[in-house]
Amino acid sequence: MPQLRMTGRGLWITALIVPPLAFVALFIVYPIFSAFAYAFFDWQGLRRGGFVGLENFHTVLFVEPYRSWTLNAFKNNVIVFFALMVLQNGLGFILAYALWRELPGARFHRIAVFLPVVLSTIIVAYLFKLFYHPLFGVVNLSLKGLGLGWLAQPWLGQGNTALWSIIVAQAWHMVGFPTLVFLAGMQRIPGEILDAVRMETESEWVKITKIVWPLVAPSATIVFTLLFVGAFNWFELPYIMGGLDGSPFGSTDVLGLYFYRTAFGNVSSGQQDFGLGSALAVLIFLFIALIAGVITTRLRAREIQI
Amino acid sequence: QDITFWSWRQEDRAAYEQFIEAFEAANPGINVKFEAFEAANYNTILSTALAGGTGPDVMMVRAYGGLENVAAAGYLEPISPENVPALADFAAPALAAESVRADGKVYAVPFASQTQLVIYNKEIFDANGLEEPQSWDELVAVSQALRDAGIIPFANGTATAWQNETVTFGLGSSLMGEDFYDALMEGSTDFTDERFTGALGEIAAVAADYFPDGFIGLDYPSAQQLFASGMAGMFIGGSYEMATFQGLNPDIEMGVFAAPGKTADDPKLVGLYFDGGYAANAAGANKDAAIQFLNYLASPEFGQAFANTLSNISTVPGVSFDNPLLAEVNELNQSSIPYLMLAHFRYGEPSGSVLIQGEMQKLFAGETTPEAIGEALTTGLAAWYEPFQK
Amino acid sequence: MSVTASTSYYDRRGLLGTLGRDGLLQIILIANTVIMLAPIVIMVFSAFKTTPQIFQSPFSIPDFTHLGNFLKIWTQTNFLRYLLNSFLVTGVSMALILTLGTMAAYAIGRYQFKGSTFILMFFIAGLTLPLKLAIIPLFMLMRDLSILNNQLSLIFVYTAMGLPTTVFIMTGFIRTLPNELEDAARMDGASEARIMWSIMLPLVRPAMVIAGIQNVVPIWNDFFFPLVFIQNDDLKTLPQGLTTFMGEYTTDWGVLFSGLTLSAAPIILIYIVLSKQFIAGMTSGAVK
Amino acid sequence: MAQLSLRGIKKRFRETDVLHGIDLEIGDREFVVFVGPSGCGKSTLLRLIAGLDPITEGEFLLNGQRMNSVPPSRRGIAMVFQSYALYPHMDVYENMAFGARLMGLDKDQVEAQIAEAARMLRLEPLLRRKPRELSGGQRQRVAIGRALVRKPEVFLLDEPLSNLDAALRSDVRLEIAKLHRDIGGTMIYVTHDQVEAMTLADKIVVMNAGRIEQVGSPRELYETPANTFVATFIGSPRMTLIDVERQGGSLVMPGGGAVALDGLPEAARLKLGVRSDAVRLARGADGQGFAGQVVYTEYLGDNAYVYVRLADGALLAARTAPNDLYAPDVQVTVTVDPAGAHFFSAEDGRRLAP
Amino acid sequence: MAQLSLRGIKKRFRETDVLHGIDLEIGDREFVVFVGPSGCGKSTLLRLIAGLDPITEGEFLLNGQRMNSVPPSRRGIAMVFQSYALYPHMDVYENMAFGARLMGLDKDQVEAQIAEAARMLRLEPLLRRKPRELSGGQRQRVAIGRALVRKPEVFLLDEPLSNLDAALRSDVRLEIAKLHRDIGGTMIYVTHDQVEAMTLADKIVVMNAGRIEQVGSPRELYETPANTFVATFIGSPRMTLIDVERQGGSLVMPGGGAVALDGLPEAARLKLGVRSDAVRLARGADGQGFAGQVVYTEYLGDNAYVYVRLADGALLAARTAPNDLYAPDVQVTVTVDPAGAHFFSAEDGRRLAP
Ligand SMILES: Nc1ncnc2c1ncn2[C@@H]1O[C@H](COP(=O)(O)OP(=O)(O)OP(=O)(O)O)[C@@H](O)[C@H]1O
Ligand SMILES: Nc1ncnc2c1ncn2[C@@H]1O[C@H](COP(=O)(O)OP(=O)(O)OP(=O)(O)O)[C@@H](O)[C@H]1O
Ligand SMILES: [Mg+2]
Ligand SMILES: [Mg+2]
Repeated sequence: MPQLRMTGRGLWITALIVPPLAFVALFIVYPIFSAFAYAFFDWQGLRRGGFVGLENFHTVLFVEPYRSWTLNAFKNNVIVFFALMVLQNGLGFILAYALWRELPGARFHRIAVFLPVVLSTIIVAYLFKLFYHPLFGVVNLSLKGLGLGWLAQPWLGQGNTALWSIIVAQAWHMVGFPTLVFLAGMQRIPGEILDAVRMETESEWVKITKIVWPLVAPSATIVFTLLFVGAFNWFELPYIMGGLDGSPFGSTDVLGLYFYRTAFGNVSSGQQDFGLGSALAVLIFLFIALIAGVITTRLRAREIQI
Repeated sequence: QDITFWSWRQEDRAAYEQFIEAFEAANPGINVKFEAFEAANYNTILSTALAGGTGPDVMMVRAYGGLENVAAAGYLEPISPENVPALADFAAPALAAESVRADGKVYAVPFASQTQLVIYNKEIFDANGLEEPQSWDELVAVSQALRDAGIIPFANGTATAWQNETVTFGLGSSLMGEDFYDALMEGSTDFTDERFTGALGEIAAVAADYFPDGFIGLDYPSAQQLFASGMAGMFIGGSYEMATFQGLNPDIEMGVFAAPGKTADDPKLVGLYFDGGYAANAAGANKDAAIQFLNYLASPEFGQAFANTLSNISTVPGVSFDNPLLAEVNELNQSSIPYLMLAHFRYGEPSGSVLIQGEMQKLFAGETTPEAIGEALTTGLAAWYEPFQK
Repeated sequence: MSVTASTSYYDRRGLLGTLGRDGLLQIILIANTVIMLAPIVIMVFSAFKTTPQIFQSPFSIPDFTHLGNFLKIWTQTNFLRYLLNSFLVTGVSMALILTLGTMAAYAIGRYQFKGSTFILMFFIAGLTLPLKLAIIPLFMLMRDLSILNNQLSLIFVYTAMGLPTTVFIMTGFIRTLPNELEDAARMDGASEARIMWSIMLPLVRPAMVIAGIQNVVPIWNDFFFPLVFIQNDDLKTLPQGLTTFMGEYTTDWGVLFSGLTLSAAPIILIYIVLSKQFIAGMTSGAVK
Repeated sequence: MAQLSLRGIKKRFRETDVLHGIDLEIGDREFVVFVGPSGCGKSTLLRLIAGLDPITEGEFLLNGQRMNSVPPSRRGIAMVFQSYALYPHMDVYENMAFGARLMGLDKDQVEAQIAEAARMLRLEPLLRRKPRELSGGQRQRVAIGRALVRKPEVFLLDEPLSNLDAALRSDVRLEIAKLHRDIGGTMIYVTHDQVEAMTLADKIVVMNAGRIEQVGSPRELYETPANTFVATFIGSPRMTLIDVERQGGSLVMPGGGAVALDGLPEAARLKLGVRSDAVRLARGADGQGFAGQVVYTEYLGDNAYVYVRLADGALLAARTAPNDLYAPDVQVTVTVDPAGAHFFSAEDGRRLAP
Repeated sequence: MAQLSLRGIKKRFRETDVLHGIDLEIGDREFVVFVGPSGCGKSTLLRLIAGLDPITEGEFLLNGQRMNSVPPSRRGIAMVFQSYALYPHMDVYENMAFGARLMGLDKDQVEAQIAEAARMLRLEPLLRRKPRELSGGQRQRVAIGRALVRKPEVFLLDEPLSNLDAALRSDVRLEIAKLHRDIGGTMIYVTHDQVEAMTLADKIVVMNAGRIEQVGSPRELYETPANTFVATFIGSPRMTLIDVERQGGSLVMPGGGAVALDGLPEAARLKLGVRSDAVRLARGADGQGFAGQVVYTEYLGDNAYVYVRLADGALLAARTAPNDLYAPDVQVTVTVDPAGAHFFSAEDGRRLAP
């Protein structure tokens, strides 16, 4: 806790900050750090053994097969992050820009674009699983209908398409969020600034790159950070669509699944090991916190007060 | 006394409530509260509750490695013929499945065995004049005939990871043969064995030709649906599927057979394993009542009701099977090898199941060879399975 | 600068050369909307179909009088009870999240005091923690607080989970509010609390809406924590109640979809009803 | 060369009509100033000319070509906005360079033009600051500079000086006048400031509630306002209007005296308008003229104005020498310089020919 | 009763010093106007008085009590901000009611005061509008209204009229003057507008670059400016400064003629300051006086100003009758009215006693 002089102002700030801080401390930080402590013990299933220092970390990072599993899951997370950055945020920006123009029907489009966001991941996962169904899925049926039958794929069954299929589902689900955040950012740009640009150029490209984009950067900070954190904590969608193992053969495995499976076991194939699971969780946490911290501070630095 | 009873069999809620009613009637003063949880998260919930000291009095636990996870931590009350007399009559492999290897103690009353075999649609077979195949060639011929008739031969898909294991051993047990199993257990061979890898090759070939288009992207419920709706002729799976199929399509007429070996002379083997058991919480408040309940769960009348209502092969000795299909499965069980990975290779990480599920997916997708799988399994398991550590 | 003005200032119908570009944007929007809505429509349609129908004709318009799937859910589960519980838990959690989150964000965003960066970092760190891992310590904590099998356990966890994002989003936003408003209110004699409540909070509504949506959906849909914390059927929330129920129907896609439809319906309906306010709230941040 | 014609321009925002049909010709190199009360539609009209808002009805021609659907950047028009509209993420230099670069000027040209504008507007020390680091006045100057560097044909300025201090304002005003002479572009200028309007304009357009009340040179507007609106709007202090009745060659304020004037119009009842410089005050309530009472005196250095409450309640401003101050409540007699008397219809406020 | 003393007030923002030591006494019921170039620190000083920013150094006393650490709301001070600072989510009525309610007034009182302020500022039809639905001028009026309703002891106004049109501005100016008389509070007023400063102020404070240049009544500043800064800052058009040499009783502009004046100060070289109303022009280059050439003429209706370029390059403004206009480039001779001549040191610009 910082040193606060207990003046009226200090008291007021304290009163504001302590209850939320207490909640987070009690219900997140304390339990998580208790769980992190597991990482330093040897576990046999649910039984805690002796203190083993960093051995669990060593195991998940350097001992086969964990090493390849860790690397594979991490690689997939990186793919997911960059893919979503383009698909979700890129598309979100374009959609926001289109919505911002207040073309006829914009109100309806705005509602529609955000609708999937309010759906649960379970629904989205089931829906897309059905869509990707190799026999009856609408994706393959549509392709066949268009005479592109040779493009039909067992989307979720192939190593090279499964992850991307899930990423597309994720982008569909969440694209509304960056869209509206960007839209809000765009609408906070004073109208006269836009007028000023229009006096100087008609080029949408210049307008977007030189004015709109820099001015919505504050929104972008939020979107980027949340996406980063979300991408590396990704769990529900691959869990339902690919299974806890990251089926097929680990091509949809991500750190979230991997850590959960390691800690709690997979009913149909694996064992429980809290030690290794926690070690993974600690590593994931450190990684995310570090990068998210960097993103936030770097991006925040170039925020602009309009 | 109130005791709680946790299960992952949400679909069996009604049946269990019936069993409990019977128990409560016979044991006034004990109330059993049944709670069913989503199977996929049951592990997590149970572990959490046990670690938190508020676990249920009686619970369903997995067998083999899954049991050890829980039992080794001391959460389960050991049982023996002393407190559960009926246990004395149970088959040894069933009890072994619910024991911890280190202390040899039994921790749960095994409730069912499951058999991995081939289920087929009798109507379709009859309509096309097909018989249960006796050799691998006949299996292929039957499949081809179905396919020619516009019917999907096998309904199975392998997008759901654990289905790969089911397909492998449901279809391959006879190909691998008892010799291989014995040799493996002795430690005189490993998974690079020709008998094993050869079987994988045959399985992959059949899958490529006779599984649905894009089967590697087909998930488990869809596969079930294909079979239940009569669009496919056969389904490689466990005996537990039959109830589901019946539920999905009450009119379906099913038959079962053990997948054949190379020739008609090879013994036809099914893959057999014990599903799980009922255990009592070592820290439970009402341990007496819990043990009493376990006694009921080990009793022949429960076993019979269990078999009748849930269409499962109860492990309680002396249960008879009215359902002809069940009786047939029970018959097939007489010639079996254990469901390999679950029974023997789930005691460490990476487990045999993890490995074979992933590797078979690769094989089906054409990204590996049977020999490479043998290699991968052997070296992978060597991480903790001593006989493989050269 | 006013928002309404800014949007209409940007209205350029009738100007040459815009038709093409606007047309392209319009096509993008329409395509996107179709893509956004189709899956939802299919879900609703499927809820009225039998499983074979779903498999054979996923796009066809169903017979809307076929209510068998819904009936199954309605009669075999405590649907209304679950729904009420979900409303209760989500509502209370959201109220707490927004209240506490705004408090913290306001303190961090509006006042300069030692340690504010650290506190922000503390919250942001909370954003990145994989709380599923902490399920066992959390469970023990709930046990020690005697709120296992009590919806408070859910409310507390959800609140704590929602705070980091909320603080994160709101702090950034609160910092951009003009200082002069605060000055003006201070001159008017408003106390710090009053300034926050009457002047600043109405202006941070857009951020609150963003933070709210960001949190309400996962909370409404979560079934992991209730699964572990709640065993009493009367206390279960909708997703938990339904997943438990649907566990018995893994292969009955019809029932599955009607379950999904039912659990999604309340939030979709609320969203559609409130979408005007929601979108207005989210995008009406402009202050001169 | 830039000649603008507005023909029957109307503007409607959703349901509100803001402009009700504006007809206006603006010649090449003319300096036109729009004045009018707040909210009368000056900015709106400017925006229509700029092309920032679509014209609801009517035509806007630039050099004879219909401009209604030409985008703003291709009209050769630059604009300075009322609220600066600087790009907050660019420093002063970049703000000014942005438009110039987009015009395809090369780096040196851009730099030279910015240097010139910066010198003119005393922005040199601020070139590397961001808008938020500038005072209101400094921002306004940057906004002017930004338009300057583009050297447009038509120059629209929406109250460009409203945030400058008096000294700087008159300097910049002179600079703008000079700029107009130098680059010779057509300028359209919106202001609230009388002095700006009078001194800069070749032609002043007086607007009221979405209509043009009068167009003319500063002198025309000052000397022959078309109606009471223009009469009271132009000139400071504002013209006093007195309701009078004509009795022969005299104008009688009921209960407040009378003045004799030549060349009265026909009407029996009319409004007499007098500016502060057409009024003579005499202490005491004796002579011929309107009786009144001094309310207070404003000292302006080179002038002073005495405000007199007449019998009918009107407040009359009279210019006096700065050392000829009247104490409050003194009784005075007001006479009117015939050359400075304006007559308006009592009904509709139109100017009546004398 | 409100008496303010500023003692050695300094203000530093991080590394920049904005105010360098301000000493100022403001009496009860006084109307003080701060003027000065943009960025000189007027708003900053106002904010220190309001208590919105902490004073870096020095003391601010209100009625003899040290106020440095009293919160703004307990100083009995109201403020109108340069950028309005209206509460965007409240309508006009609520904006005005907010402060009044916080003062504990009951509903009727609040309503009555708002009604009064609204009438005074012509806001009645706008009471239910949100700030974003108002024009710039309307917003400014609401901001004034909001301060008005609180009837504070000290009233701070930061350029409250800068967005009003001329007609409305003079009305509101009169209202503010009236308001000051009525409620009798102390008023501190920042403006760029000469007229506002001259007409409203009991006392004008001229600031420059964070320092006070002169404090005095409008007449004092106009008639006896303490230095060239004040001399040129106050008065419009601005005073012309001419570098001259004294030769006996004459002031000689090198190469540009000479004028004879009485009561010259001792210095051999000095700056002669003349305002437009102390200058007489004669056509042709004949007589006694400075020679010059007309640059252009500004017509203002009741006055006209002729700008003359003198031999040393200075631009001199001369007031003439509106119908006595000079064409550009005409040669003229400039003479100076002795009563209107100001003398300043050639070195530091201070006023030299005649
Ligand atoms: N986008 C808009 N939607 C609706 N009404 C508008 C819009 N823009 C302006 N108005 C209205 O049109 C009228 C004219 O506005 P405009 O900005 O042109 O006034 P103005 O003469 O420039 O006033 P000011 O001198 O205060 O700047 C005002 O009543 C204003 O409320
Ligand atoms: N928060 C701040 N941080 C740094 N410098 C500041 C800050 N506020 C004001 N300044 C600087 O202090 C100086 C005085 O600013 P102030 O706003 O008081 O000027 P002003 O006299 O009111 O000008 P104007 O007439 O343009 O409003 C300016 O140079 C300005 O850039
Ligand atoms: Mg305007
Ligand atoms: Mg200022």
